Amino acid sequence: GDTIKIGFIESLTGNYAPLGGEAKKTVDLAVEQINAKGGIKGRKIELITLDDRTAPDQGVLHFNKLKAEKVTAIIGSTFSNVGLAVEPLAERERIPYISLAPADAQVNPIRKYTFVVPALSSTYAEAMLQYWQANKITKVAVAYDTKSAYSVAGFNGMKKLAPKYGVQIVREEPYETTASDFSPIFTHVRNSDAQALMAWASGAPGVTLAKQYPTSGLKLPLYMTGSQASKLWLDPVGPAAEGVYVQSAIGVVGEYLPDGALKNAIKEMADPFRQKYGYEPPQFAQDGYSGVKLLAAAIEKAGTDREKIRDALENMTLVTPAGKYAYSPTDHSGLRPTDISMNRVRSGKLVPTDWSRQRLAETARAAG
Amino acid sequence: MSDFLQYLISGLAVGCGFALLASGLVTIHRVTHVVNFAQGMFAVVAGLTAGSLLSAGLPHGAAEVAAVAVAGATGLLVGLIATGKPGTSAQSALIATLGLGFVAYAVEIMIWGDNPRSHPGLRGNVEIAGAFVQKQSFLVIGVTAAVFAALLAFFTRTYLGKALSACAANPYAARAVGIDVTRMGLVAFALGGMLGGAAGVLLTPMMPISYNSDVLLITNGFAAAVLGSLNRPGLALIGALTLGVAETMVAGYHEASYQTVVALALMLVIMIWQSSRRTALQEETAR
Amino acid sequence: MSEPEARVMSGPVIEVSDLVVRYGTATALDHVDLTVGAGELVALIGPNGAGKSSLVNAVMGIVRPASGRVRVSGRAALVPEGRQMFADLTVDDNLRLGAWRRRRVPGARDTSRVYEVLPELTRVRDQRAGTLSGGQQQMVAFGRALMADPDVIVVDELSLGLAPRITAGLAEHLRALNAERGLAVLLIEQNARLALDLCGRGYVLEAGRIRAHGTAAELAASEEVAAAYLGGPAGGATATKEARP
Amino acid sequence: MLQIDSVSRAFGGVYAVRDVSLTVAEGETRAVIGPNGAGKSTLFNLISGHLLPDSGTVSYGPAGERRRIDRLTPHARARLGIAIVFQGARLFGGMTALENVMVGAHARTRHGFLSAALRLPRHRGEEARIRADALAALDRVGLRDWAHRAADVLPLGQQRSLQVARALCARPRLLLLDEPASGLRAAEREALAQLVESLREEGLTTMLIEHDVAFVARLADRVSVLDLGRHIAEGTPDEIRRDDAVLTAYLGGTVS
Amino acid sequence: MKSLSRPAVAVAVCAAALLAPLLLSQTQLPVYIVLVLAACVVTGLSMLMGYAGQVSLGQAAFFMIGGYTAALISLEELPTWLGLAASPLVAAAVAAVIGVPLLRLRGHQLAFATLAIQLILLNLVGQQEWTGGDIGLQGVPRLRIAGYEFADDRAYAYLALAALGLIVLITRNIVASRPGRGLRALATSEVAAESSGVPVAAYKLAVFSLSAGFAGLAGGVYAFYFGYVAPSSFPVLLSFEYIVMVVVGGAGTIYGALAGATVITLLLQLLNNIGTMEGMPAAAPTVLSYAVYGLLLVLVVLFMPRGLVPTVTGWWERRGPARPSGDGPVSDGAKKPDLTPTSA
Ligand SMILES: Nc1ncnc2c1ncn2[C@@H]1O[C@H](COP(=O)(O)OP(=O)(O)OP(=O)(O)O)[C@@H](O)[C@H]1O
Ligand SMILES: Nc1ncnc2c1ncn2[C@@H]1O[C@H](COP(=O)(O)OP(=O)(O)OP(=O)(O)O)[C@@H](O)[C@H]1O
Ligand SMILES: CC(C)C[C@H](N)C(=O)O
Ligand SMILES: [Mg+2]
Ligand SMILES: [Mg+2]
Repeated sequence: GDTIKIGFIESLTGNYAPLGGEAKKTVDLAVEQINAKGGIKGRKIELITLDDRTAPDQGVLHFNKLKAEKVTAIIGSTFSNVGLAVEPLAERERIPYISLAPADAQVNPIRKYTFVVPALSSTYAEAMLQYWQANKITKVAVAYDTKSAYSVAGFNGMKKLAPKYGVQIVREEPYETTASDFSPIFTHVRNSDAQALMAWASGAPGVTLAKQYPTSGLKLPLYMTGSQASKLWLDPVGPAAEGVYVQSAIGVVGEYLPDGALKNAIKEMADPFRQKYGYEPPQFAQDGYSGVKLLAAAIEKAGTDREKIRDALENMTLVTPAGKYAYSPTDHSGLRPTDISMNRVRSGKLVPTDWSRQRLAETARAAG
Repeated sequence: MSDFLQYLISGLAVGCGFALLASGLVTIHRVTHVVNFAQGMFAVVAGLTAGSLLSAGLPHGAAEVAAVAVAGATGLLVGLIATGKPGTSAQSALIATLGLGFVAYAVEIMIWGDNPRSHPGLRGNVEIAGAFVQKQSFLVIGVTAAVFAALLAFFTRTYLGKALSACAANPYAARAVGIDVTRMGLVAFALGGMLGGAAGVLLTPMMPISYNSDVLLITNGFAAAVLGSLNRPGLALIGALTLGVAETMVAGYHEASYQTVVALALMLVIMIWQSSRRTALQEETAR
Repeated sequence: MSEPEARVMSGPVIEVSDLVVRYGTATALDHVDLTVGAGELVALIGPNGAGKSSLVNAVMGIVRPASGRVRVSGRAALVPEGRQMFADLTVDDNLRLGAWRRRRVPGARDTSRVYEVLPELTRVRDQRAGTLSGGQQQMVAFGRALMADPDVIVVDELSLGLAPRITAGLAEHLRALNAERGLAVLLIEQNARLALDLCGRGYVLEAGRIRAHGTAAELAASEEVAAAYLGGPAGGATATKEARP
Repeated sequence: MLQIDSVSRAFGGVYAVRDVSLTVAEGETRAVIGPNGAGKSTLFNLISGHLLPDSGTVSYGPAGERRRIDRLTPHARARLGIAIVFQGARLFGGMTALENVMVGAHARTRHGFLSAALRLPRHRGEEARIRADALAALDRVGLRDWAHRAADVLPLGQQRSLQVARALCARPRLLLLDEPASGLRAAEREALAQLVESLREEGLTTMLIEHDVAFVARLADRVSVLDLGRHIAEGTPDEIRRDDAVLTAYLGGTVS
Repeated sequence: MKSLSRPAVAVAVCAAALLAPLLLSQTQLPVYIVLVLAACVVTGLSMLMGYAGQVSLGQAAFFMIGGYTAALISLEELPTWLGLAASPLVAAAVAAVIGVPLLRLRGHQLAFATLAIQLILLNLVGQQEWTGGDIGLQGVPRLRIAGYEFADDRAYAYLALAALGLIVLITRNIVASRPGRGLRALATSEVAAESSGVPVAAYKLAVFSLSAGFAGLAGGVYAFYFGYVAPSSFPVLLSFEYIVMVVVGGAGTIYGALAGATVITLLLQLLNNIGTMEGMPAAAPTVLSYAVYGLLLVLVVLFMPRGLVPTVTGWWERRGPARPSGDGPVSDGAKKPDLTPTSA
């Protein structure tokens, strides 16, 4: 029969290629699984993948192409800037856009056709603050990459929410993506009364900072976010990662969850992924898979009419490896701080803290 | 005071990293007039190779040396392709090295994938008067000092070094006195490859390297080397240390997010000041 | 420079036969034959653009001939047209590099002999060659060729930019080297009279072809040559009149 | 026309030109001679503006409108009518001989980027005139047939003459010739001599550096002698030939 | 530049360019617009590099300035045409200001300086609130001139073509004129150019600003077409790409600039498409596109060192009978008469 055309714009070359590549693997996996089961209502998905080369204008070019191809919906890049460039056009053309990028600006203010899959930066921030509150950490130093939309949004979210959780940011340390030496930042932290150092980073500086941290002489715990929850970070950092606190999507620590719908959803993706690629699916993999699942569910419900798909998404609740989504007219992001795990690195693995283990168990139970 | 010392030492270490990258650029340019855009690639190749050899069980030292040798061979290959064809201008060769850098991306991704990698170097740190310095930094500083002492002595004191410099200064005259200009160019490329390799092997333990790290590496190396017009090792070293120290001082006393802005602006000011003391006449006869 | 030694060589040091040089489709040399015997002084004269420099470059292996044969036996050194300094190196280093072909010979890089021949250079020996005056550069170019301790020296313009006293001195020096150790010379010189005075034999090159050759006396006697290359009221033969044998 | 007052210029502590004063009258042909490295070319560069003096002044202009020019840029001096033929070949590579000469007209023409971009008719008319002038200048130095050849691969002699043509195309009032005859064969040399003579008849002020004493004797009204940066003698060619200091410093005790 | 005066070629190129937007499909049109905008930047850069001999490794910075100017003005609710008009002016003005100190540098130092300027600008723009920081400016309204709204791709294609036409015309007029000659002269010898009366510093500044203005104009069109500007849209690699286009096409010729922009844009697009085709292995986009792009670059530069256009015209001319022409360093624009010197 005829197919359902879905566009997929992703950063497959350029700076975000390592992230985008992981996302592509699971998007492909999800599509394969759906098609193997006979597609959606008997119609197979035809995925049109385009590489935005980690450049917003390429994203726009590809959007125009996909528009001409009359795709039903678009799954969008892990690179936030591509999302931000394409989303206004998607609005104008009324094409549902499922974004794999986490920047808050995409859904704040709400755009009718844009839905975000990963937890927002500010959601990560809030989850972090909740952990600190529970563990009596009240004074922190926060470093963030001024050139990453993810980091900036996360930092801003954190700054706004910190008072609510009784946390004081005693040092703000902006740095650049290209930074190669963090010792000045460590020195500032040493001279402050912070109880913890937290770093918003994605990609290379996240690794560099973590590698240099043990040689700084600082004895404070180091906290990092979901961007580090993969072997992309764990491998190159090596032994220096031991003991670092790293947040992650719930799916990354699926094995620690009680049985149930959520765990099953995770296994459904993680097992074939592990089999095919020989390693644990990283953070970014969860998002691609979940994105396809969300879209497929909406199409299942609404058919291929773009307007109806959008409406379906807006009222969607769905359990995916990234957690249980609950989109609504006022919330196009769908995930909550409780879908995020706070882990610690032990013997090269991400292990949820006890606090998180309890919380996640609740989350899992709530998912059914 | 201990803060200042901290920033200074860190800055010098960072600067030495830039200097190592610059050393290969200078070596190749001084002999061939080619700005080698594949220079960052040598560092990447060596850094990744060293990591693979280490995980294959080779001991420290042997792995690093082998990786540097591989980078040297890569340099030779790049030189052969970019300058081997008679009549290739320096500008054409420059674009050729740029192209080879892209080809190398493909090869590197096939061998090592596209994820950043890093291998262990010297662990731990040293505390000097309240300043914490990675041990690996000392290795970088030491090697840089040795490399630049050797380069300076080689180019300004030895006969071979002068013959190499003569090749770029005036290839026609070099040929007229019997110097095999093409071969000397290849020697320079091999040497440049090894210097790039040394940079890669030493820096990878401190920061992750992936196939496209070369852009950042070459930018920093270029920034440092250009102070001496890509010809003068001494000025390149000064440029590199200026950059490094400026960056950490800005990060230390102001904000790290402005460190490149200030460091680059400082380099521009120095260069423009330098140039205001030379007239067009002097520059043209100096060629 | 090592002790001058008299060399015994037989046969031509430079042998050019049927040489054709092209730039693109333009022919600069059209079937040219020329020989320089061991210990011989040969002049090459001709108007601007005749192809003299092209011939010299082909002999030195710098320009690749389109056809024909070039054979050079022994060590050849070139005083190139336009001085061709290593601009960033000092005068002394420029001179030392002249000995590149003999780099393994002990003492070959000793420049003191050049300063004896060209004492004017002593004052600037540590100056960068690119900043020298025109004439000073010409001296360095000459000295650099001497450093090769050649069997044959090819001079593309001897007197260019040189004060008359220096030109005379260099001509004298070439003659002396020729007498002492059989140095062969192929000389291009704007001042044809000087060239023919110094050399025993000469070639006239015009528009890429050898138009005439013979002993210097024969050429000087030829009316055509005399009119085109030796005459002219302003044609300067200033420094050499008394140097004529 | 030109007045130089105790001008000095040193390079790294060594004087290339030291306390030189001289005056060149309008319409005069002045030769400058001296041993290699005496500072002749440096003196020309101080006049043309490529070097600035450490001390001293340079003034230029016909009587009555003479002004100091020693701080002006070279192109400003070119606009005032000073043209120079450099010692080495300084040609514009990648351009034809004709185009090289046309650049020479820059000093006396005006149209800039805007009128060029808009292709104003005035501008096109000027272009045609420049072209005609350049061809005439090439003709004068005997290079008419080389007009469309690439300048940088001309034989040395033609490169020298081309520079002269470029200078002529500027219609200068003061022409500085730094060894214009070097590299020229007898016939070309003669042609050049005749050219300089005819320029003198046209009233052009010329300064001439040349090592060929016969050439100098034929063309120069007066001769200045430099040695080790100092102006050691000045006079008519005949006076100079008899000057002892000149003989020892330059001609090496031999007179032609 | 003789090739320019060949009207037949010029007419054909113009006709093809004008017809293309009508013939191309919806999926191809965006690529065409990008291509034309690249050609705008590259024409200016080619003039800067090929004529005046000055290298800019940061040309994308002026593209960016143009883009931000248009976006900021339009987002301030000012008329959009004002944004478009201001974009080349602001870019040129910025170039004129920074050019004063920068253009004292030569060769590699100038290349570095322009690169540094771009890095600095990228950094600053990425940190200011009024530029939208790293996220950039979204929702740039569509361009309106005298009541006409440029709404679809075809309209933007013609807008871009109009910009390119203007740029080509200006460039052509300048290079074939007195200032153009001055530029070519100072490229080989600033000393000789100065003494011929060429105000070297002013000319360098003028051509630098002009090429920046061209890039700025392209940036303005870009902002309206894409509706979004952010620092990450103008990476340093984009500047390198422009240089590659100049060199591959042949520096110092207008056709070269057009050809370079066309070939490289299409090649990248093609590789991009092939790499993501179904059934390609996961590493295909990177491995394939880098390998082919790199190899082609090397081959072109080694075997056509003067660039596509000069090489091809060279072949073309040599094909013709009895028209000898050198391939050595013979000047581009020269007619080549017979080579026997008459002075002999
Ligand atoms: N690289 C080149 N490319 C093209 N043509 C060239 C090149 N070099 C020389 N020619 C041409 O070859 C011919 C011979 O030039 P050459 O320099 O050998 O003459 P020459 O006899 O040395 O002249 P001069 O006495 O002026 O030095 C000339 O027509 C010149 O234009
Ligand atoms: N940039 C410079 N740096 C150092 N020394 C210089 C520089 N330019 C010139 N000199 C020195 O100044 C002196 C005068 O040079 P100049 O070129 O004026 O000599 P000249 O009289 O023209 O000689 P020639 O007849 O050989 O051309 C020389 O000793 C030269 O080495
Ligand atoms: C968590 C990651 C998906 C965020 C990504 N590094 C970004 O900046 O867009
Ligand atoms: Mg010659
Ligand atoms: Mg001189």
